Amino acid sequence: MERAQLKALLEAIIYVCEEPVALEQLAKVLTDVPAEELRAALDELVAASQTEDHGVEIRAVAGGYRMYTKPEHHETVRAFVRSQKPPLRLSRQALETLAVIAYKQPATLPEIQAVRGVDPSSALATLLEKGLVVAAGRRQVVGRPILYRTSKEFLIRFGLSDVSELPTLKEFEELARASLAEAELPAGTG
Amino acid sequence: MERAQLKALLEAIIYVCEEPVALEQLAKVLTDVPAEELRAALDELVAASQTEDHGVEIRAVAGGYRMYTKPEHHETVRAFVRSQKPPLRLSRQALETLAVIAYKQPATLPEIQAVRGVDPSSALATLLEKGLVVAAGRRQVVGRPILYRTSKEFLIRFGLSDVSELPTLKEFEELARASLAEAELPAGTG
Amino acid sequence: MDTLPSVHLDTYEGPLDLLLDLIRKQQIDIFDIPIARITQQYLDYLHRLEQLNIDIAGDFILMAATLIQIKSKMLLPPDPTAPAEEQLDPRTDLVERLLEHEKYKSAAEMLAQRQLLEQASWSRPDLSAFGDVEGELVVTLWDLTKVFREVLARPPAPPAYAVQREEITVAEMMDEVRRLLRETEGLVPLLDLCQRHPTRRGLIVLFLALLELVRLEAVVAVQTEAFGPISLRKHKMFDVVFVPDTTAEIDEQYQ
Repeated sequence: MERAQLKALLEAIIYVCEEPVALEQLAKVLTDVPAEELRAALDELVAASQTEDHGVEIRAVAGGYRMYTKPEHHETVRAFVRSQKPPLRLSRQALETLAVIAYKQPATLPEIQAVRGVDPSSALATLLEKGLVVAAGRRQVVGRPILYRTSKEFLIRFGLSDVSELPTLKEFEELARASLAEAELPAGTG
Repeated sequence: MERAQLKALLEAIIYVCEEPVALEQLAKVLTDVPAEELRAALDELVAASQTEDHGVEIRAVAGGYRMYTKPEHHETVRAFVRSQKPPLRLSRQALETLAVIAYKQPATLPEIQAVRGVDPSSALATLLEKGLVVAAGRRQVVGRPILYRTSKEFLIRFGLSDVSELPTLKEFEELARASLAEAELPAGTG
Repeated sequence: MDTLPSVHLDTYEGPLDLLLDLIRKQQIDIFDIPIARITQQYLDYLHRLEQLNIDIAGDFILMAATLIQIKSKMLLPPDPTAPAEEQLDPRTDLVERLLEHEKYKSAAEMLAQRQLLEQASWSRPDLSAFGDVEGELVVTLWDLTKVFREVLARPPAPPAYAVQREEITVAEMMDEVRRLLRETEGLVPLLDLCQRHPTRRGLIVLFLALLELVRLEAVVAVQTEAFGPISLRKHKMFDVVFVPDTTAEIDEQYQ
């Protein structure tokens, strides 16, 4: 293998590994490459990544090689990461509660609980905190419990222009049923 | 900021981010860097990572930039990949439905069915489940059918920067005509 | 009748696939389909499926009807008085559909190859130096609807008769906050309240109780500087809101 190719391959391997990659591990896979050749290629990789036009460096640590971002960029990288809207991640509990509110809105806590069968308080707190759900007045019954509905943020996150765009349960059933039936029928007849 | 430093910083940001990093997002954080300067630096980064001594490249995908190992090393690299994204297995049905949505988007179920000649519900359910296709509002016609379009996940999974990067349908049309018309016929009758 | 070209019963997803295969196997020019022959072969294929007791999907039957209709139209002499758009070859629509279908089959093939190539490269984002990533689900609209259906499909929870509450309810919490505030004219730091209920559930109940109290206009939350500590004080409606039964009713609602 030529030096350039070997360096490319090593770079790819070090990149995909979370843990430092040891020379011995590499030697085991790249059996046709002499150890001194490997070491020389790794040295070159490390040196090349040190130049000021690189923000990711390869460093020898704990008996192996690993990629790191350079500390001088950490502040800006962190600022960038913070500025990113992370993809919407929800626990199962929160997702269930959100689903109930989305389809039954506006709904009170006791009403949500009646559908879910579980105390939704903690999930509701998460949804309020993430701004997916907002309070929307009170139900005019004893105790005047707070009504909850989905927010504008919810619409944006789920790519809806309006809650009426939510798939109806019937529409969902039709698709879901078809995909279940598919699994049971011999191919070619569906 | 000097060009070398800017490139280093961009490399670090792209390295850490899970989602493809879009130019606009970078511009929002790096307010003192003109957009054309940013674009030029990104172009240089992409070009530099293409050389044969690099095994990790920066590519434009799904409207942003993301780091990847190069496909030519996949056999060796695979052995080192810890957490593999499960390979995407799609039936022919699902792939064809995906193709129709990719080219006709946004499209409704009846519109997809018209092209496919079969009920696409089950394939559509699969695509929705895998997140390759998402609902995108409703068509303002009788019955207000749901519109579907391909997702960002689709672009990432198929290595596209944008759906406009797909070969044009005209190319496939010529292919279809060629394969179905010329079969053993004297020229001029097709 | 021609012998039926060998067809594989399990390979056709739909009628267009079957037709395309018949056309291709017999090297028929798609722009001049011998409609009588193809119709016959198509019907024979359906009969064969029937004999094997395979349910024939409606799409296949619909296509059979379309083919027969085209065939009968072809048998009629063209009507010279008919307007130009009706003078078209009756096969035109079908040919268009077949070509359209074939086009998307090639597109699907292209997608499959792209995907295969894409699967040969890996991306490994590394936020480890910046802390992040929770073990939660990235969700889509489809997940939302799916989950709602699952919730509805769940057997109803047993009725909550004997409620053994070891922990504080929202109403009790409201009562506690009320007692605390009644005794003071000044500000009560929110942190003090939080420290009295350090459990996760306790904090959530406190949060909900405060929401209720603010809504009821019994309590005002005060923050004197941005990101500074939050304190609570009585709202001017404090005494009006706390008529005897309020909290008991709330308790009913939160059971």
